[in-house]
Amino acid sequence: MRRVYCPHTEAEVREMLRAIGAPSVEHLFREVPRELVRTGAIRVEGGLSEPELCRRLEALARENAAFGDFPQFVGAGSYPHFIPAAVAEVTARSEFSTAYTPYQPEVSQGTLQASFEFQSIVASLTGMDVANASMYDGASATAEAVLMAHRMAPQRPAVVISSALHPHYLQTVRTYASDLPGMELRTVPYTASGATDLEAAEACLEDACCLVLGYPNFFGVIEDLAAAAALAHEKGAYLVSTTQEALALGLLKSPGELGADVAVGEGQSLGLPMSYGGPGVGFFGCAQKFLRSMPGRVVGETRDERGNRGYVLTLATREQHIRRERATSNICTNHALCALAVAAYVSLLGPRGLREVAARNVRNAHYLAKRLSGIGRLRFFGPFFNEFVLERARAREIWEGMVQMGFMAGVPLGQWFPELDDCLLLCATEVHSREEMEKFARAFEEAAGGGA
Amino acid sequence: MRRVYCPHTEAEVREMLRAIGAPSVEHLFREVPRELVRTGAIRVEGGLSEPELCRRLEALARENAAFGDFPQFVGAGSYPHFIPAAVAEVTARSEFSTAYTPYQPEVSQGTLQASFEFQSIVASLTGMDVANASMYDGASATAEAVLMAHRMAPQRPAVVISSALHPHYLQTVRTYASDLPGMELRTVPYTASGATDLEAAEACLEDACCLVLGYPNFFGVIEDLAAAAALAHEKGAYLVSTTQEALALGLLKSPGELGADVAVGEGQSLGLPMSYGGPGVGFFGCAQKFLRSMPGRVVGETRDERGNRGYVLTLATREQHIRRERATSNICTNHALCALAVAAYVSLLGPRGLREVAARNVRNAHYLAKRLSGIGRLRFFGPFFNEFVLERARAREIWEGMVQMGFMAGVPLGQWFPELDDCLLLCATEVHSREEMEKFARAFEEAAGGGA
Amino acid sequence: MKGVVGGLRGGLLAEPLIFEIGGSGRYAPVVCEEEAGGDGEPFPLQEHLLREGVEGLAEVSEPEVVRHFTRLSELNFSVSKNFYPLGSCTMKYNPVVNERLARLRGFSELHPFMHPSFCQGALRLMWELERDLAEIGGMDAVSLQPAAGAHGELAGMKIIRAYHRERGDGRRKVLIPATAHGTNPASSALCGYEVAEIPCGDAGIIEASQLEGRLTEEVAALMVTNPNTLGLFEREICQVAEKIHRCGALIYMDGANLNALMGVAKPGDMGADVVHFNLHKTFSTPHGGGGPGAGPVGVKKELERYLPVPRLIERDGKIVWSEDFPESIGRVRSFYGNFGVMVKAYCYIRTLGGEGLAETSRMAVLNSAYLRKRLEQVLHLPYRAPSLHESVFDDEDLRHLGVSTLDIAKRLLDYGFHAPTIYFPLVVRGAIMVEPTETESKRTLDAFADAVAAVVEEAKTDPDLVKAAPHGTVVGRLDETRAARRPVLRWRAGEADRDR
Amino acid sequence: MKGVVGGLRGGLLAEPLIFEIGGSGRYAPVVCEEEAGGDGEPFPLQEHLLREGVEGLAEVSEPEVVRHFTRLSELNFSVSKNFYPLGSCTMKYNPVVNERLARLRGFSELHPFMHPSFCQGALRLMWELERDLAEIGGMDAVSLQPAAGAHGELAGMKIIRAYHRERGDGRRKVLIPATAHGTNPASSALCGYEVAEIPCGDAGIIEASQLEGRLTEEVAALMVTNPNTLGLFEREICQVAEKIHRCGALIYMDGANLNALMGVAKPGDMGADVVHFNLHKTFSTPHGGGGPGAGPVGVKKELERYLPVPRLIERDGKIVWSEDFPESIGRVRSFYGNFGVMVKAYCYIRTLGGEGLAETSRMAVLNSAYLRKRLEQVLHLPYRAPSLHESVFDDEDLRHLGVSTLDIAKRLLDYGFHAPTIYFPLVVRGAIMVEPTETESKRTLDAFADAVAAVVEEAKTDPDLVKAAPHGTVVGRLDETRAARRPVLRWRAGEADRDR
Ligand SMILES: Cc1ncc(COP(=O)(O)O)c(C=O)c1O
Ligand SMILES: Cc1ncc(COP(=O)(O)O)c(C=O)c1O
Repeated sequence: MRRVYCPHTEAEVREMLRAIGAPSVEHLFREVPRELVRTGAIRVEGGLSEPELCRRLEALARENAAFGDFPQFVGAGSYPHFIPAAVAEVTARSEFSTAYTPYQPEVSQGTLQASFEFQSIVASLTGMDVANASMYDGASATAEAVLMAHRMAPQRPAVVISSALHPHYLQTVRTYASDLPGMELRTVPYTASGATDLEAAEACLEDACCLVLGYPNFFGVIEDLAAAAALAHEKGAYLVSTTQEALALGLLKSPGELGADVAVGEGQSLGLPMSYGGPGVGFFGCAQKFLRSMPGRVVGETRDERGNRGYVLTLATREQHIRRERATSNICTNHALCALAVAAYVSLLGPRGLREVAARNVRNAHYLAKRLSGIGRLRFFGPFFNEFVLERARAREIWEGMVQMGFMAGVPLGQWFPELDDCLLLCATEVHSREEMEKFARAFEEAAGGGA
Repeated sequence: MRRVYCPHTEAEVREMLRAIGAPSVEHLFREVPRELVRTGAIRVEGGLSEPELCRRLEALARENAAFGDFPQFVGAGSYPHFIPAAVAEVTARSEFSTAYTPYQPEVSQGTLQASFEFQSIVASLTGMDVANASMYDGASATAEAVLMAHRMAPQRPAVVISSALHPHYLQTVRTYASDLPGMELRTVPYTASGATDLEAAEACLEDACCLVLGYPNFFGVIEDLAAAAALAHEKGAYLVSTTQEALALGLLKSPGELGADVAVGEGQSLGLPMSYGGPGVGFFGCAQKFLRSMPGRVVGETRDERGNRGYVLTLATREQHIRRERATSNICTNHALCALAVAAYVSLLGPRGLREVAARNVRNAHYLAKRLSGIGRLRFFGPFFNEFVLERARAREIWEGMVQMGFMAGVPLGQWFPELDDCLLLCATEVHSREEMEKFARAFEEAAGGGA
Repeated sequence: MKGVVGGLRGGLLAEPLIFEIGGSGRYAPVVCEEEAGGDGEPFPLQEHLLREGVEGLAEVSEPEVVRHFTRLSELNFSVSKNFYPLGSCTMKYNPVVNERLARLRGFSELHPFMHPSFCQGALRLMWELERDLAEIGGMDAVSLQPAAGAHGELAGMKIIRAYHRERGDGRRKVLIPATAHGTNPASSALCGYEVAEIPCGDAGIIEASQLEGRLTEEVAALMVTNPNTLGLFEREICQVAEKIHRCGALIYMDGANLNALMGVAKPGDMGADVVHFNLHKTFSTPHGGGGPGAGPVGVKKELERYLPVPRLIERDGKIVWSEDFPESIGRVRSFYGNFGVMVKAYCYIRTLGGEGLAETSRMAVLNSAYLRKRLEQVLHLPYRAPSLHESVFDDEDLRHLGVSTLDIAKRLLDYGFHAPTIYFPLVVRGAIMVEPTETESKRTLDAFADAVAAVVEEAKTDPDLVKAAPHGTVVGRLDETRAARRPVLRWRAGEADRDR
Repeated sequence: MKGVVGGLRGGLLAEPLIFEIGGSGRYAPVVCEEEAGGDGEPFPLQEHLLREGVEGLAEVSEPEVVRHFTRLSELNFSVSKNFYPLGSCTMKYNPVVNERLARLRGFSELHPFMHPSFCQGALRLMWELERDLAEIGGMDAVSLQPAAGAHGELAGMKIIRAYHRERGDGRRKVLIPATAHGTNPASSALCGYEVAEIPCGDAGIIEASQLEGRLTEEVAALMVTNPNTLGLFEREICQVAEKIHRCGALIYMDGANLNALMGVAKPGDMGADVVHFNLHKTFSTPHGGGGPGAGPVGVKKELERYLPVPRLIERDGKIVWSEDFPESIGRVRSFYGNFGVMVKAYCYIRTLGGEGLAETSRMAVLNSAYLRKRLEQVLHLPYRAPSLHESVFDDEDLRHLGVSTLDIAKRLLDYGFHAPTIYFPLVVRGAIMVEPTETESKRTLDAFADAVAAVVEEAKTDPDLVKAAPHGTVVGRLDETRAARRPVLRWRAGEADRDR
């Protein structure tokens, strides 16, 4: 028997059995009923050697069109950004990647301090008082924010949520909220600007614990958070802001500055590859008042007996380990290594670099929008970050045609918004050169077969 | 001024100048004559940002046919072998890669112990008593071996060297030896077996300090080292064995066992990528009697004041740091990180794995030789490891034709051996599947336009 | 003699926060191409939308960033460095080739909305992984969407809820044994369930007899972990399952401990209707200091239609996503799950194969049995039934010395080992939960057992040494009460260097 | 209080040798494809050619190998972890992106005998790098072949020898200042030259007047390092060069210290006929714990024909190799040099450009001047002329305390810093040679200066503490005499665990 990742030789196995006093390895499983063992064998393909495995996986990888091999102008919650090599250098350190959750702080200061740095970065970017050590992704972070608002204001069971939110986020909130007693989800439409209809929101905020907006929203549009906050607060609800493109926070006013009570989102843009949609990293910031109602792990600063500064997991009484069914969330394993990547990326760029990249995103997206506006028309007039919605008859067909020509022309919106069936959501970031945008625009023209 | 890898801000530069008491940075260069400064500016292309740099280098890399994209059956001193991912995992650790030569042993036990392990591995593989911590490559290691033999027997100024040695090795020995008083290089021919003509060697060993053979030699042929050793020793010369394909030592009798006094070679096959010919790693093993005449760094075991085992650079009195012009060699920086890769590779495979891979090389090369022997003929009848010489009229043309068809059919030997102008040196290793060899053979048939 | 205890010496230095390192005005690296769109034109967004700049971020150079995090990494213990017998966490070797393969551009630089024709490689990998996990768990269908174990539990309990709801059944209770991991009750609560705890009897397992009187029409499910967190195989699981099913309830099986049973016995065969897998435990993907992981959820045929959307289906010889499952519980997150983690688990399965996975479980149990044998000579073992992949000791024999589980754990750090899981499961007072995994050698197990014996000896001869441990770490025992009482959860400019 | 000194605490454990870890019979990983050629047929080689098996290799599993070397890595100091002011070694930051790019398959998996049409990318990179280095050094042609600095010296001195030989000139002497690195005389000797040392005068540099009487017809060359190893610019280099040239000799310039002068002054303009570059110093390629490096050699026009073969030439719009240089000194190694290292140096140059390289040297000199200013307050500075990229102190002020340079160096390790280069250059008794490089921040320089000051203070108040240092490292001061007297250079089975 060739053992791949287990070091034992047959002689050692025998020696260990002798020490245990067991006649065989099978004997160790004597508590398992025979009838279960009879059908226990697994039939899966395996036994590949390392070179065979590499061949297999390389072949599978080649069947996928990696960014760069296939010009793409798609965002919609997962963004192509340039990641400095130093980020992977840091996250590939096996001291970080092969550690468990830092349950023994004295030998986990690396992870703990990096998490504390991540929390500080999230708090700074969102303009919030505090942040946790990460969530799974932007969608589940949004759902957890809604649950928290609900916990904080149980007497207000409704949740008012923008329909211009990323559809996956909205669907996730729906799933999380679906079994909570009395919780009712109300979606509000968007206007011709592409922003959430705040008037419509006002009408349904009466008994709501929170109003949830995307910032920027799914259409790339920069919502008027200040107005939304004023409205929500007037009605006694919290404002939850969720950001699917975290890079925007390097340039736009922070949700906190605009009055949001909770600011969550997806951090993939800040140093993580798209990786077919995961792992990214959810972030969760909020005002001080939510401190003991927050979901997820938090790292806090403290001292050792000699007065040295150190970091520990703290406020554990909120968590399932201790509180079990009364915990603020069920989350246990989070996305710590991804949070580390964010901390490294943001530190490499600094406030100036972040602003510079974010501004470049704005410029490129607007350049592309302008370039395409002869072929289609901008569906919304609101200010946008690095995504915009282009309307053009037969959008879905054009999109298919573009794929055949070797371009991803954004994502067709009809699948989620029947009323936007002729619309594509397009994105340009700093990785798109002007030349590539030109090429893309020409191909688009061709695929569309002429003017708008 | 944007500084890329220097952290200073303008304010810091000013602050430091103030502390120094210098009016400007230029002032610090006041000892440099003005006329030099006038022409000091450098005109080289630069200022690429990281993404631009990546694009540039990726484009350059794409212009090269990497192994795997372009079927290749070439060895000739640089071999395609499968390298387990664990090797790079280890050598990429920045503690290893960004350290200097271990001058402070107390904080360099990582490098030192790994070097000690490498030395032990080299000694085991070559069957020698001792080994040094690495040389630049197989060619310079061979040259250093010749110089050492010369030092040990200065009264015997001639060096007898096989013409079936890797031409680069031979040329390097020639360069190294060219200015040494009285040293005379005598090459001996090879026979129809592809092995060195030992009778011819005998004739010129009279006043020679050493006889140098390849094991296996450049043609892949396994020399009769035992006979050569007997011969050399009878004449009072040392036998130097040099191995360009170190994997062979996992299967073949060791040079030491066969009577060699010095066994050197190239370790690239044991865990290093081909990297267009470098860096590989030279290895240098020898009998105990050469201990204090060896070139290069050696690591030795010792103790600290509390009796703990530790490792240090030792026998430094041989070296240029101390002995300056009387040093045994001028080498200072060697190939320590490559030696680490060898230590990791050999440890991963172990003696069984090495033997298994080496045997697979033998099988594949013989399979290919047999397969091609209908089209060309084997030029030599001696036993071979993973390379062999195929003779076929218009070999060079066929080779060019194969390149156009997308195959590297070994390397044409005419460039070094006019008498072998119709010969190709072909190689197959464990990375070549039977299917690939079949494909290659069919293409070869086509390029050759039929039978031999 | 602090710092030279237990063989530990060393060169670790505390590291300042990244915010305390830089200087304001450091130049950031440029990550943009030279040519931009619309350069020269006025900036497209109005001033009032823009912030002044982000306060409180570090301004540091690349060399400083790399050094900072490299130094931080040194302050971490990791399974790449030494034995990490953290019970319930399955800290096995993480194959490095799998890391490399997950980074292949065709995987890592793949957009989740890529046209299905151009990501068949990724889709096939997921398709095969779904089927392999189903086979391993004895289930009929799998969703790879959940991001971690607890997330799998959420999806699974939602499925159970959807199942009952569809039958008009308003069952409100979930039975959970006291040995269960905290995520089990928390996930149930998140699905609106009430939790009814089954206390832990002398045998440490659920006895079929314990269900008497508990199996009302209110019971929606039993959540069970097998082997449970005491490392004990739930011997009566088949009888228990039968009773549960007979009352119309379902079985949720927490698969976190599957490393004990692969190729030996399948959850599906034990009666589990829903099970989740921890790819970051059993399937060797690294834990990352707390994720990302992946917690796929598997179900039996009759529950398949409730699985999260989107799901993979075959259409015209291609694998594509479909949302067309009207009874689905919906999504539990964006996109399709932690794909990067799935690649590694896929590699692991393809490397080991069915027989290799079975051998994995056999060796994991052998290692645990061997280590238990050695440790029970020095530690008290509250449940003496044969255990599988882990075993749980406690501090009963040490309490009279004033030495607690926490002290033993901290002192083990000085010996260069990570501590076992402590104070879990809750049913054991002062629990010390040891899981060695199959990738550790006998030599390592012996060294660890020797260290535990030495610490126990110290507890007897020099208890204060143990109670003040650790001594050889970069910081000493940290004040957790202080952290919780006056929470400092972020750095703020101005408060910098408060007390350094 | 050993182990808790100087702020150091830690968790380092000694690691056994890899040979002491495994068990005989461990399974090796399979690195072959399944299908082989000629399987089933008898093995093609005769038994008598084959060895029994290699004795003395480790038999370990993959997890054990990875853990072993990961643990060993922890025992290393590296510039990725902290300040490494090793004089003459230019321990600057090694950009990580360059490492990644050098690993691109098109570079790393490229066979050196690849047909030139299919490796134009590699050839162009080398072609451009040759030209860039020539421009930086003020030379006319460059060969990238030498593997390190000393190897470049060998090639360069061979070139000088070939030059004289071609003119029938049997000159046998090379002048080398006493400050020179040991490789200079060693390389000269290897070329059959006699070395005549120029003693070091009070100014620390070669004074033109010192050449009087030394410039005979026997002199083939002067080997000079500029700035020299005292960090001093050879102020009289132009006059010296003129004299040397007038007597028919050539100037070899050791470019190891080029980090002080890029974009400021070119060796070629100073009269150098031959110069070598250390890519692993000035051009940021990492040193690997002792290589691989690269030591390209540059020459003036009239020496170009002696450069090592093969050389790159342009033919039909393609770059190809040519051996057709009959006056060449030949090869100094196999293939074309350490290509993998060249890729990184190329990246570095393309990132910085001419102005960036100049700023690099300016900042390197600024850092050195600042650190010198701070250190001269506590250490004795024997040569007080303005120094450039490094400065050399000594232990004169400490000797009366019984504390030596070695003690200071060892004690600095306890403070978490690497020691400076010590006892070199030989002209300074007890030399302490400090080179900070441009990639270090003022904050780091200050911390180092503070540490040196603290150590000097300790030397006065508690000299025994310093003399017994280091205290916080995995091993204490090692017995080098013992190592040299009874050399143990390899592990042998049976001797295992001799004394552990
Ligand atoms: C038994 C058990 N169940 C569930 C979980 C939760 O898994 P995760 O941390 O992946 O959410 C864990 C892990 O801590 C566990 O040990
Ligand atoms: C001044 C000087 N010359 C030459 C060398 C030799 O360079 P290398 O070690 O690359 O052979 C060195 C490096 O140690 C040096 O500092």
